[in-house]
Amino acid sequence: QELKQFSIGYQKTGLPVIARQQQVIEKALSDKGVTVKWVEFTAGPPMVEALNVGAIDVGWTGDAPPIFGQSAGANIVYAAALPSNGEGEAIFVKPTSPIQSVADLKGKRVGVGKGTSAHNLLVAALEKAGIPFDQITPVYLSPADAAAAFASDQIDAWTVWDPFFAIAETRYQPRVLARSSEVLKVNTYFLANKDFAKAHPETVTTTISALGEAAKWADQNRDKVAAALHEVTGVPLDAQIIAANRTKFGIFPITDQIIAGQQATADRFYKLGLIPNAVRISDAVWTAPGN
Amino acid sequence: MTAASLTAVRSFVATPPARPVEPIERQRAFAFKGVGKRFGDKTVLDGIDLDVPAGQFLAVIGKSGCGKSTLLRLLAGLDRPTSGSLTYGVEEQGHSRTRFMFQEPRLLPWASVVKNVEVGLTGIASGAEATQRALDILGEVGLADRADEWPSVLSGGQKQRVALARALVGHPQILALDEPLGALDALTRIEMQQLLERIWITQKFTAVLVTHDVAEAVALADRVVVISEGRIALDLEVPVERPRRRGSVELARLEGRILDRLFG
Amino acid sequence: MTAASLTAVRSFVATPPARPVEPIERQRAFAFKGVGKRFGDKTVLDGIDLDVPAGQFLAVIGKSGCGKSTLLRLLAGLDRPTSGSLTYGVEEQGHSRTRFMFQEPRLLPWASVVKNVEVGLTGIASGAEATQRALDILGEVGLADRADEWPSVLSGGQKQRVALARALVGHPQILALDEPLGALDALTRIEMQQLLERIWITQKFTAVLVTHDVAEAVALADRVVVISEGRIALDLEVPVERPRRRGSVELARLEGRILDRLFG
Amino acid sequence: MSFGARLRSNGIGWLLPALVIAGWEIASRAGVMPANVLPAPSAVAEAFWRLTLSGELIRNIGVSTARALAGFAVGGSIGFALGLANGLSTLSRGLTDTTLQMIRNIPHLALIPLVILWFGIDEEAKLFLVALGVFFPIYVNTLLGIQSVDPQLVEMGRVYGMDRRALFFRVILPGALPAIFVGLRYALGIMWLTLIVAETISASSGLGYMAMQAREFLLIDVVVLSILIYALLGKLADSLARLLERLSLGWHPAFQNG
Amino acid sequence: MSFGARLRSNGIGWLLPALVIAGWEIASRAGVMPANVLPAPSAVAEAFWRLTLSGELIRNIGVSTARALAGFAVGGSIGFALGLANGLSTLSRGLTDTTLQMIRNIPHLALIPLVILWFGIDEEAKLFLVALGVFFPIYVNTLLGIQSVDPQLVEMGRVYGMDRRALFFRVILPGALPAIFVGLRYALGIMWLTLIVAETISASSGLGYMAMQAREFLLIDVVVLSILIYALLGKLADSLARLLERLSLGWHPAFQNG
Ligand SMILES: Nc1ncnc2c1ncn2[C@@H]1O[C@H](COP(=O)(O)OP(=O)(O)OP(=O)(O)O)[C@@H](O)[C@H]1O
Ligand SMILES: Nc1ncnc2c1ncn2[C@@H]1O[C@H](COP(=O)(O)OP(=O)(O)OP(=O)(O)O)[C@@H](O)[C@H]1O
Ligand SMILES: [Mg+2]
Ligand SMILES: [Mg+2]
Repeated sequence: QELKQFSIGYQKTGLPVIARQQQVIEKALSDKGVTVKWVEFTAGPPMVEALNVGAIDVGWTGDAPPIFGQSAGANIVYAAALPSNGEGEAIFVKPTSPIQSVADLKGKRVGVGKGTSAHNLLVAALEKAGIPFDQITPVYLSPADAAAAFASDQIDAWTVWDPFFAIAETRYQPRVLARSSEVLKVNTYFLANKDFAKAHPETVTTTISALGEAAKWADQNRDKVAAALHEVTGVPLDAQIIAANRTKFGIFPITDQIIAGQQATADRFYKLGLIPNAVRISDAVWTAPGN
Repeated sequence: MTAASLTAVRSFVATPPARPVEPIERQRAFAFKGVGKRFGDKTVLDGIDLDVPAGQFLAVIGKSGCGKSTLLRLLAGLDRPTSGSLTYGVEEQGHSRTRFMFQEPRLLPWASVVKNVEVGLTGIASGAEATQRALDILGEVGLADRADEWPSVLSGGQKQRVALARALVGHPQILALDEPLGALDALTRIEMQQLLERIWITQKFTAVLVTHDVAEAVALADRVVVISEGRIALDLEVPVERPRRRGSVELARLEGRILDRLFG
Repeated sequence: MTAASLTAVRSFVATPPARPVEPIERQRAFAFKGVGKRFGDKTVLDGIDLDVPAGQFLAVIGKSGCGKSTLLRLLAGLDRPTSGSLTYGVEEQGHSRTRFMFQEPRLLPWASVVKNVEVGLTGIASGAEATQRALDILGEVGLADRADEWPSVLSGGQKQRVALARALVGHPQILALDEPLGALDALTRIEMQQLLERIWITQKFTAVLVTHDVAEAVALADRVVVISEGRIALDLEVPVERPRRRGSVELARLEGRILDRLFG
Repeated sequence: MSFGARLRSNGIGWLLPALVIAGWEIASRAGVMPANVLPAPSAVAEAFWRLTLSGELIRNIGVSTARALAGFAVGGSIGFALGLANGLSTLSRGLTDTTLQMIRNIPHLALIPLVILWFGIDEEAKLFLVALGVFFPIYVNTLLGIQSVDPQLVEMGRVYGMDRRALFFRVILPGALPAIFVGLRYALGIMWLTLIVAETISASSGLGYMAMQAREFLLIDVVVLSILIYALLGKLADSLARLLERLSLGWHPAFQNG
Repeated sequence: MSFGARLRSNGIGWLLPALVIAGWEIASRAGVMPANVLPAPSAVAEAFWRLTLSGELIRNIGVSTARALAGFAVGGSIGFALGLANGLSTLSRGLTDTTLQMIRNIPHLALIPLVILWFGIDEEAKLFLVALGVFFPIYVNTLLGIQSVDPQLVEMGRVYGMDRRALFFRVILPGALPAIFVGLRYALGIMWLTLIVAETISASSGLGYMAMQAREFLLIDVVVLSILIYALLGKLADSLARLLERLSLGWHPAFQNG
């Protein structure tokens, strides 16, 4: 059937925001008479929820949300991979905190968004430090609630991604215990509703290549990126400058190596009982027709 | 002279003219046949038989709590009898034109005095004509200057007069009045009695008046019924010509008979 | 013989005994001095002067809407006069024992009939004693068998009798009654008048009775006041010994004088 | 109304829900209604059975009910006390009513960020939100009830020498009771509503948590189940309030003749 | 009450809020109250000024108000119509009331996951939630109002030959109006409450979005500002309802003598 409106879910940082500001996808789809609608989310899990029911067609999340989604039988596919959050995602504490390392988190309350990529970071960092996950107290909070809880010392540490990490940096000069780039070799993902991807594969590929263009532009114009992010999301400029400068821009097809990495994450979640059943990542990987 | 032309003539006579007391052949207004009414296991009315011809002025008397209000409610179709049956005269099938002046004023608190009286003209007149007629009758009950006030600022007797005006302003076929003048002083009371009689003579409706004033009953009614212990204890014609003179020997004698029956 | 011992004797007398009518030197119960009352720009009372000695039975008469209820409300302290002043006798400083029977029954819908009567014993008796006294007086107003019902199922006259019982059951110093018998039939009315007189004679309170029945006023009161156009138009002693005989020439003459004044 | 007629008139009321559920089940089985949009009633029943067997459901209901009642007790009693005080004393009303009316206009769920700052993310925060949500319906209706007691009856009570205590217990409170019950029933509704939102703030037990978790794992049957349980609990609370109402308002015409 | 006395009695009401605000500002300046727990009133005022200048505040208020009114119009009119129908017709009540009372017990905010499934995440979802939230207070109070009209007056109207139309407009509606206004004012409160939560479902404009964003960015001054704006909007809606009430209930003793 004819596609009239194309809905893209995005968060307050990274490539899709640049693409929106540059209007690259709109331009690429304009000759087909498709209008583009941008829908903002504060975290990955609600975006997967919206993808599942087809409220949005495509979206970009961290590594964990699609695993939770797939375990729940969500109607989603991996369409492409993006670089990981890397420097832009961390576990951190207030500078006055006695906690000096990940090992000190034992018995402490750590704020984290359930089923987010930060959740994965926390799990992996603890594993690396040799602390069983059940020896800390995870406090599952949305970024908004966690921000308030961190401000009033209701949680001892906070694990979150940009721009929330960058905002916390500008506000508290926190002590960083671990960053994604130090702990994990993972990606973030461009997801699509399964039915949508089947019905409109060319729209998905067009979008991915448009994002690729935006990534090229962003890599070369980092000075303008922060301003663009600030303008679209309303996040304070100083925080977006920090976030923009440590973001890796790019979009690439999903390789077997990426699938293996993501599968390892899924297995870890299953072992810890974070998801109720094992999943096979390769089942949910979408390949563009003709490839 | 037919009844209709009689009415026409009468309406031009200022003071109440004489009225024939001989029971001419008239249609029936309504009839109670063995009507009983119980609330729970308390029997209030028990086998009431009452046949009332159209145009009659009937007064109902009885001790407090004997069931007078209940009788009127049955007549107006507001309650169902527990036994027996009621029949209405031909014109009265749907008894749409039965007007009821309740024992309480029942004025609409959200309508001005004149609007409350206009309620009595529902389906008869509306707009400016209704207002004019309501104002006219308010003048007759002595409340023309209170037309635009809320009912809540009226005195007890004033409220009762507004309710009376509302009952009289339409052209009822049966008018049931439950102690309409109970809260009025002697003078206002006599004025209202005269008003009631005048309008009854002009419009020739069937009137059923519950009252606790025996003098009032014999002064106004063609027939007086006394209720006692759920039954009709006395059913008395008042064969006195109109206009009647209050305090006349004839009326006093009838009053005595009724009082004897009530108190005996 | 002192007043106190007189009371003691009287309470053993079954039928109302004679009572001296000569104004013996008595304390004042209350006095109105130039009292006026306006609602908005409508003047209802205008310079009322009234000095009432303790123990007097005063009747207030007047046309509907003349301000009788308003006068009682001022006396009971429920409204403030717009001009003039009220003074009370020594015992009546806080006028805590002024009882008021309102023109409407004002029964508590959530209390049974007997509980409603017990309200009249607030601060006087409680518990089983209060219930017993309430039941006794309910018997006197003829409603002993309705003690446990909700007020909403009573007839109009029954409600009024419950309110009367409530007003009489305590020992008021001043008892103000606003048309207490308006909804009653002649027989019940006379019974209630006798009850009222008997209790008044036994308890020696000051009674202020608003009524629209002139015969009732002269039969019961020591003194009758007629209000007209906001002023006291007539202030008349009733120098007739008790027990009084209804329909006596003396009373009829007084009634005539008052009616003349009212209608003149 | 005869027994038969009553049965019939009640029967007609259950007709619509029964039809809806039957239609829903048929649509689900026929595949017209995909399970990831709305699971079949039988699937919901299955989820109910599964969670009951595991004990999870009972535990979560217990936790939520305890939270609800604690918050209700705190907010309701403060609201009732202040409503009484402000209904009875002009001074108290003058001092506090303007402030309370100003606060009343703040939707209490908008306070969540501040509540986290002040009370943290634990039980206190949930208790405070429920208490605040419950406070206003109770306060406003108690005040309203007291102010709308028939002034004629209050006047009567005064004239008959009732002291403040007697006036309160025999005239004012019974007269205010119908309005207080209206407030009570609103408050119970708000209580559950608040809890649903409050239990999404970092709870690890309770019905709200169960629903949230089911939402994350896209277990729509559990989502629907939790909604039904909320409805049931709400119904239960409401029925209790109605029973109390019926018992204490026996004199009221609306509660006579069933 | 003399003008002076009224001023004094109103003055006393504003005393408490004024003291609270003064104390708050002083505590903030003295550093007793850290800005990340509660910003000073002056900081909130500054945020107000900043957002007003940028036009953001006005735009968000506009968007939220439009949503609120649309939802209110839909839910309120359906609730009113059904309340009327069920108050006046026994058949209609028999058919639908049981169902509606069952739905009433579902806290509407618990439906959010299903609403997303059914209506998506766009305006329809928000509209539906607001409409559902508003529906019940209006429905219940309209029904209650009609059922509690003094039966003596209805009887009077019947006896005086009023047809259904006249009976409705002259007796039933005026008698039900006080209850309907109570429902209206509750509904307005629920309207804003629902909007706050609904606007956190992936909105990109509106006051709820502004508040959510400020929460995420730890802009507590904007959080407090948005709470105050909600309070102000709530107050405005409530005042409008009260004005309407005063205009149409002039006969009611509670609305006489100011
Ligand atoms: N609150 C009020 N506001 C305005 N006018 C009032 C108010 N109360 C009473 N009035 C008016 O004052 C006048 C006297 O009223 P009051 O109730 O004292 O009369 P009344 O002598 O008791 O009459 P009735 O015998 O009919 O009961 C009436 O015209 C009445 O309308
Ligand atoms: N709904 C009811 N439930 C129970 N008893 C009732 C009900 N209505 C009336 N009664 C009783 O029926 C009897 C007759 O009442 P009704 O109102 O007809 O008396 P009435 O003759 O009008 O008296 P009154 O002159 O005092 O108005 C009374 O004893 C009353 O208590
Ligand atoms: Mg009666
Ligand atoms: Mg009066």
